[in-house]
Amino acid sequence: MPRTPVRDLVLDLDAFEGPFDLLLTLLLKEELAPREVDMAEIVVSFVERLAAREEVDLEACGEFLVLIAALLELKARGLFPEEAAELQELDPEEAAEELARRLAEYRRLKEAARWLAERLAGERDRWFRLGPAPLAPRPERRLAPQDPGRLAAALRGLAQPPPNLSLEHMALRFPPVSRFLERFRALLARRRRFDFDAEVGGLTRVEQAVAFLALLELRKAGEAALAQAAPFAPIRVSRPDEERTLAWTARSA
Amino acid sequence: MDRPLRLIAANPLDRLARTLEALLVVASQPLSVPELARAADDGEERVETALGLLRERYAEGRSGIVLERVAGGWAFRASREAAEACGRLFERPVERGLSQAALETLAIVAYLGPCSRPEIARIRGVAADSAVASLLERGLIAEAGREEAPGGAIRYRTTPLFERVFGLESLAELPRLDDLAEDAEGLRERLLEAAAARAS
Amino acid sequence: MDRPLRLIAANPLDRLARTLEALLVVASQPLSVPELARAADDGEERVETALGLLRERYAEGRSGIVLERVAGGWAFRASREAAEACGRLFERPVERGLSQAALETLAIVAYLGPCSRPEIARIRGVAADSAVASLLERGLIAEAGREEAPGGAIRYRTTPLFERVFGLESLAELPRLDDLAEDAEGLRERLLEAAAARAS
Repeated sequence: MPRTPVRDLVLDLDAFEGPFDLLLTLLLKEELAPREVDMAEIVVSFVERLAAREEVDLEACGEFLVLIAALLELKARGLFPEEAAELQELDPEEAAEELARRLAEYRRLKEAARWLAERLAGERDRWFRLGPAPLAPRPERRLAPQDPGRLAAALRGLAQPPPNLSLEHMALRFPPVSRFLERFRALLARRRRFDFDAEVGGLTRVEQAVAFLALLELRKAGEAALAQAAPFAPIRVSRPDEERTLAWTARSA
Repeated sequence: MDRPLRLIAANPLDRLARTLEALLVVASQPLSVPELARAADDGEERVETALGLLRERYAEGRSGIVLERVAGGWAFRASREAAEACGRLFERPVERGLSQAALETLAIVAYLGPCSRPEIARIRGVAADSAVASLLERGLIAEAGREEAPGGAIRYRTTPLFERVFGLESLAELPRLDDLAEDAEGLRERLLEAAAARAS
Repeated sequence: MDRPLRLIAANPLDRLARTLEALLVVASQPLSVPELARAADDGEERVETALGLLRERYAEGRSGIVLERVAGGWAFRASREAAEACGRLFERPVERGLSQAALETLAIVAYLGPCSRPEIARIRGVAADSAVASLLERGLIAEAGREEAPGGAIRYRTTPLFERVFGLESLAELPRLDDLAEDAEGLRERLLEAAAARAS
């Protein structure tokens, strides 16, 4: 069966041009913000690539789905960090709708920004004077009598702490991938293998997603081997020399 | 230029037109019809008529000075024909090096304004501080009060300079957001095409 | 105006004249002949000739725009005929109030005593440049030396005009803020704390 290695998928996006695995590396190293990447374009490229093949490469499809889902979650969280908690309160359907609504809003505003950029380019040959004319009279400004109470009110406003300052969005910021890289490296230094699900069990979904990306990074760098008895079964992480050929092996990220 | 106003010199409209020329050549920003009428001490309708005359006279191709309707008023600018010469002598400090982040922030303020930094950050998904600072410094946005709550964040709106730089008569000239979002449809088509190619 | 340049339309001098019109209407300072020649990419002599044409065209009594030779070169100005109208344009109506930005900045300077721009910016959470510039222009604040450190920033204080506008005999008559702090130093700390909380 001809393989369609996901990592070789060559992308040509606005923000990035090159193979998929380089894109992943840049995202993981936080050298590229997920919001800069057009995920839909990636999906379209992948589907086009599949369309060009004789057979469906199920393994590649599975790998791709896992990766794109993780990236989408990363991107969604990045777009709405402070609302992630609210979204979790909603039932999945409502949350999906809300997320879709906000993504559409962001997308429309990106379009608006593009329109402004084009407009600006079209107006490049329109020149006008900024500031006063060389020989214009100098304007004089006069102010009606003012109430000193407004000064006191302005200062009172500035002395107010912000309303119910919530640090929630700080907590919801993405933990850096590096944190999990270090943690997993340390674990593997102490133990020959560990169970990923047990290790991240107590974490939030966002942290789990980042932890998973860290795992893929370790696998790619050859620092860890991953094994899973069946789809959705616990993922076992081991030192690279411990790799066993089990039913489903996550290949390179 | 080729429509000598002298023919109507007996008509005081000619004098009004000259007054408007004078006002427009010294003004530092576009002047609205009421502003022109008040300064010229004349009626708004007559001002409109005189502006019509001047618009023909100061038209692209006829004169190096062009009268345009922009940012809710009227203003002189250089003709497009002279753009190259202007580029050799002047700079464009307002729009030079406007970043993608600044453009997105500008779009948000233009469409949703007045809005605050936290609101902009929520929509863009990243802090908007440096983009807001750069737009403020360029004079494309300005403060527009604070959010209602005590200690509320400062809100921003776009300025007349924004409309002038982008050549807009008013914010109403911005295209509707719905008209811009054709992308989803295009995307769907490409997916369908890919599927059809696969099936064949 | 009554010497239609169209008669010499075949002559590129007409085009040069239009280019000069464009340059002069965009300039915020008088332009010298060498500057005009460089921008128009033409010879200085031809520029002088074209300026001669324009000077006739934009002459007192013929047009509201008058081309004038001044110390630094050439510039457009408003005709004397329109002086009264220009006076009305620049004589601003008495302003009823100050913007929130100006009010906050003024309150900080009035209550805390001489403050620098960076200090005002820290308390307000936004750059203070334009608010300070506008208050300076209005004469409500004035420079009051520099901060102690070498290269220290300029500090500002309120002016006698400020006291007049706010109906105060002296700064001691400002409404008391005892509930916030006992003295200016305490107030400063309180404001900086609130600003730090807002910024987090």
